[in-house]
Amino acid sequence: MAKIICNEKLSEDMFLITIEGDFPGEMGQFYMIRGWEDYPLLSRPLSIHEINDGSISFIYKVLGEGTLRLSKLQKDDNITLHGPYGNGFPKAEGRVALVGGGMGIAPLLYTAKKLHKTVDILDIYMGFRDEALLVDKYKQYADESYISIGSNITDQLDISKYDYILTCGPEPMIKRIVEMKEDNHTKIYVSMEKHMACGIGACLVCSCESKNGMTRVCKDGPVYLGEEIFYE
Amino acid sequence: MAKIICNEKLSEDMFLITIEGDFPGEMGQFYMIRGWEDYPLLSRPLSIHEINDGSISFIYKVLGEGTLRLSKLQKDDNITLHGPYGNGFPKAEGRVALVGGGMGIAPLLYTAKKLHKTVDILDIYMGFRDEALLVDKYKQYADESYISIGSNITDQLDISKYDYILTCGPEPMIKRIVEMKEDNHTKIYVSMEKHMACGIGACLVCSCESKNGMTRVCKDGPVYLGEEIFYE
Amino acid sequence: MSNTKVNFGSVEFKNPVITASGTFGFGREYNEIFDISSLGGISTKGLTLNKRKGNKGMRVWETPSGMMNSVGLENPGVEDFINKEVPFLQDLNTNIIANIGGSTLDEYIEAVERISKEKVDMIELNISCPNVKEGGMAFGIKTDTARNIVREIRKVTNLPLIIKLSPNAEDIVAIAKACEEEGADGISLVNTFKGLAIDIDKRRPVFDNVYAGLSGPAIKPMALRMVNEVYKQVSIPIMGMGGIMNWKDAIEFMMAGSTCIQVGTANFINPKVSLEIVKGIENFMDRENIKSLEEIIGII
Amino acid sequence: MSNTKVNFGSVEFKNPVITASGTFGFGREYNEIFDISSLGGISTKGLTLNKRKGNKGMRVWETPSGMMNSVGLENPGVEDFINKEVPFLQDLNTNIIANIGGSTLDEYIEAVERISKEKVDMIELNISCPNVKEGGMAFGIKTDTARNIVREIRKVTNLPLIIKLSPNAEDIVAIAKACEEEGADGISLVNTFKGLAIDIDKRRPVFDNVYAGLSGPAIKPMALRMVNEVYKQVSIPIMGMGGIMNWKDAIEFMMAGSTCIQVGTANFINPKVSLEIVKGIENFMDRENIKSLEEIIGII
Ligand SMILES: Cc1cc2nc3c(=O)[nH]c(=O)nc-3n(C[C@H](O)[C@H](O)[C@H](O)COP(=O)(O)OP(=O)(O)OC[C@H]3O[C@@H](n4cnc5c(N)ncnc54)[C@H](O)[C@@H]3O)c2cc1C
Ligand SMILES: Cc1cc2nc3c(=O)[nH]c(=O)nc-3n(C[C@H](O)[C@H](O)[C@H](O)COP(=O)(O)OP(=O)(O)OC[C@H]3O[C@@H](n4cnc5c(N)ncnc54)[C@H](O)[C@@H]3O)c2cc1C
Ligand SMILES: Cc1cc2nc3c(=O)[nH]c(=O)nc-3n(C[C@H](O)[C@H](O)[C@H](O)COP(=O)(O)O)c2cc1C
Ligand SMILES: Cc1cc2nc3c(=O)[nH]c(=O)nc-3n(C[C@H](O)[C@H](O)[C@H](O)COP(=O)(O)O)c2cc1C
Ligand code: FES
Ligand code: FES
Repeated sequence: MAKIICNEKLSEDMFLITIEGDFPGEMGQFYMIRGWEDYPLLSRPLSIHEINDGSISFIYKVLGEGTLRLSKLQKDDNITLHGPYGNGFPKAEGRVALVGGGMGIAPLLYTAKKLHKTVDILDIYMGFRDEALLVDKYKQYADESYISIGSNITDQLDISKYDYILTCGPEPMIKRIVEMKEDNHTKIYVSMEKHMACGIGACLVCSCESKNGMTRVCKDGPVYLGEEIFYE
Repeated sequence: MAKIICNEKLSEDMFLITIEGDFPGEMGQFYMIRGWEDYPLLSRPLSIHEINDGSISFIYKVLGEGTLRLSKLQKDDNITLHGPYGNGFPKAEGRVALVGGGMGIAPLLYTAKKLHKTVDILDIYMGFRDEALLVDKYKQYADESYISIGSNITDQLDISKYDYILTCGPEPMIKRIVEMKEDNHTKIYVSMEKHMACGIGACLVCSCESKNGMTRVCKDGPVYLGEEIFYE
Repeated sequence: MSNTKVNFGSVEFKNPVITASGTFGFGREYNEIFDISSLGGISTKGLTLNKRKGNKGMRVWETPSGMMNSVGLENPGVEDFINKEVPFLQDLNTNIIANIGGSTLDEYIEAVERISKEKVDMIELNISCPNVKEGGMAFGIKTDTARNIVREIRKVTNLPLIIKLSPNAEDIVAIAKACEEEGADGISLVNTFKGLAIDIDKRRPVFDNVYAGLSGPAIKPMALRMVNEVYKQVSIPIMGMGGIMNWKDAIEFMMAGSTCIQVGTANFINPKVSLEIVKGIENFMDRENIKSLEEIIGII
Repeated sequence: MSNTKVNFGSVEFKNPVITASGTFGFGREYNEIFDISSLGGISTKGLTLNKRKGNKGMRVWETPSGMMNSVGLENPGVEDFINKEVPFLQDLNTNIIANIGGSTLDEYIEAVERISKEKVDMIELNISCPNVKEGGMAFGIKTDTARNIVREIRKVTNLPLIIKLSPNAEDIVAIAKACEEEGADGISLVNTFKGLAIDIDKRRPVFDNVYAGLSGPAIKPMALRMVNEVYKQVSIPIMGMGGIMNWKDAIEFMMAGSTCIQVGTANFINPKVSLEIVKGIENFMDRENIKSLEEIIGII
């Protein structure tokens, strides 16, 4: 159990929650979170948004019962975190673009923070439906940043400019990026979303078929090479 | 839905919760309360402790999941109340004693407030296990008040002094009082406790057998003439 | 505004929302809280030929997202019901379903004969109460026993007859088919699931009767599945229930194959919930441009 | 300190806490979180003769105090299990229970024959998986079918054999008795309850397979009742499960008649819960001055 430092409303339905403690974690990993004892039953997976000395934070969108209950928590309330889980993004090199759509921007802040000093170029693309959020926080780590509101962020993306693309967001967005790929020099890594129960690779409810056979999104993923995945 | 004005800790496990609104209610009636949406499933019966202009209050002891959740609510949080339910205490006259044991003192404050101006004598007896609580609040309405901590409050009670005894508390205490009765001039009214579901007399889970046949504690009670009840 | 009317066999319901037996008394208490004539129907507390006191000891126990009850068919008996409750119920503008239980075939028959002389809209034969020893549920476990009681009851009543099935039945689809074959006009399901709770400090069961009936949201997935299994195999209409807490749950039951739905435990959580479910269904129909609920019944 | 040892037939368990099949993989993942050798035992993910990919579409859905799964026996097959997992498992200091599923009798037999050559401590025959069409559960519904498979399996293995029953069985007591008569060494119950969930916006079932298996606290009252019913009628020991979330639930199952208990869904909520249940049982024994768990098994 850990204590909440703050739980800030960013927009109508988005929140930034910061929790006290020295939590480990790599970029693109996630935690299974519950801000309640018994109900709802399952914990909710949230990607690491940022880790600082003595705190970890997540951003989340209120969708159903679980995120609604999260949104009601206040400073000093207790919360339970299990993790970090998942493989996380690879240590990209050279020219790198991070592309996030909607809540898919969540893991990209920590990723940017980890990568911006070691890569040659770090560009950040962020697509929002209604309202741009947290843009300044991301800009500090970006060489260039691109924003779209209501349209496809992928329209602004020329993947041939990059050695690595790390992306997270709705499946149609991911799919568009993967389909842009023509030659082999750009490595596209995608972070996938599946409903989860255990989060650690034991229950197989998050399994899906990849080109290398069955894979557990929580343990073998959530990050995959874009071409490994069968999109829907 | 109503708003919480305050939810004050009175002792290790007792709380006083005050809720905004003009709620109706007679002495000895109760409300079905839930300070949550879905879980736990059932609402919790709590006796009216006090009604003032624009507010109602209850005192409760933290026992299980429901009262624990109640205890975590804060000012301005929402809470749902259905009621008032039950018959309540009768309009006693003459020399009256209110006898409460443990949480059984809860309904006696509002009862005292309602009765003290119209009866000849109003004495209040309060039995506590570890620690006396709220005593001054009760004293304002009492001619005499008697307190016991750790021993039987009934030891101090001479029922022949009274025309009416209104009592609420653990069944053994109630039973002792009812058994004190020798002549017929003292009317003893007891408030009973049963697990409830609907609270309004429809489901029959709170039924028990009385000397007048089956009775629904939530609707026909919770207050009965002491001699009507079969004690355990 | 949308038309929520449904035909359950020959009986028209102004909307598909009915309050479930044993959770709504005879309507009087809830009628003090809202106008219960706005409901599609009311299923009465389970009636038996003679008055019953019900079970001793603890009668309710809360479980995760559920509750167990061991009321044991406490009721005033059919005669008292007819004298004291029917006049009140007949004045309401809603369908009245008399829920009938019993311990022996003869008791069932006599109770049904008696009630059939009255102006109630339907009989719901409860062969599924888990809370009475040697009674109720015993008839609802094995297909042959169920078939037999439906056959005999069908002979003595011309009222529309629905049979309330037990989720504890050995083969709920086979029982439903047997009911259909014996001339039942509809099926209602499910009654409560038989469960156990133990007081570990006292080292004994919570209920004097040991087992008791589980209801509420906990049972919804199973109840919904049973409704769908039965829907696929019988042609008479279904009243589905089990853990319906809101209009979304009600729509799920209709999509699984229920023509009407019944609301039980939810009444305890919010006494006006059945009314809110009617409203929710109306709004859903408007939003989705549904002209008649027939369009969605059994659609999955 | 209290002695939590129990004898399950001829097999000794250092404590009665076992992790349930399909919720604990082959132990590797949880072993990174705590030393799983401190458990009484581990039941492996359900194994079939050949590798299986499991079901397509959504595999998990949350319900009130429960979850539905439609994994559909995704597993590497017995041979791969023997090569890759058994060596790891044998090095642990806990009992290993190989959970075996299948679609045909022959498939079951071959899988059991193969596994019986290995050093596992027990076989748990899963005749109750609701998530594989024409398989698993079909064997666990009717008593005669169950009897037949147990008879055939008993012929091909000398390992202690427990049969995992389905709560969807027509008559769970009759099936348990048949298992006993055919020489099973124990019974485990319950597997998941068959349920349905509907996406009302899409107007279709959430799961490709339509029905899926419900587990978690929602099912506890029913699971506990079934354990108790079986306990009263059979003499072979029982492993009870279904919604056990903490040590109190575990004690309830033991008082209802379980010699060992299995922890499933709870592992997802708190990965160390099985360890905490062992500790909770120890503390309970100390407080209540219980020398051996035999004192409370089936005490109600
Ligand atoms: C690896 C991973 C990382 C994620 N990171 C974030 C993040 O940083 N910020 C954020 O806002 N969201 C994130 N999500 C999605 C987030 O987990 C869901 O939005 C959340 O679980 C919804 O819970 P709920 O109770 O509000 O919704 P409900 O619909 O009530 O949830 C019911 C069940 O479905 C599951 N569920 C519902 N929607 C999703 C979904 N989109 N993905 C996975 N499970 C779902 C829930 O976990 C729960 O078990 C992530 C998902 C995954 C798999
Ligand atoms: C008419 C009436 C008036 C009451 N007034 C008060 C009051 O003013 N202050 C107060 O502290 N308590 C009062 N109680 C008792 C109070 O309702 C219970 O303490 C409370 O419901 C316990 O809930 P829980 O979730 O903490 O306990 P849990 O044990 O988790 O509750 C589980 C279930 O059992 C029921 N339950 C548990 N204990 C009792 C009990 N003693 N009586 C009835 N139901 C119980 C709960 O309502 C719930 O349905 C009253 C009870 C009744 C019947
Ligand atoms: C307290 C209580 C009493 C009940 N009494 C009866 C009854 O007398 N006859 C009957 O057919 N069903 C009875 N039931 C079952 C309900 O009608 C309904 O079938 C069951 O509760 C499932 O629906 P729910 O989950 O919406 O409550 C009773 C249920 C409860 C909770
Ligand atoms: C995701 C999941 C997968 C399961 N897979 C299997 C399996 O492969 N074999 C089996 O016998 N039971 C399987 N089960 C059933 C559990 O072992 C257990 O019987 C059931 O979940 C009830 O216990 P619980 O409520 O503690 O989870 C599975 C359960 C879940 C939740
Ligand atoms: S969530 Fe359990 S294996 Fe991925
Ligand atoms: S609680 Fe329902 S009748 Fe009393």
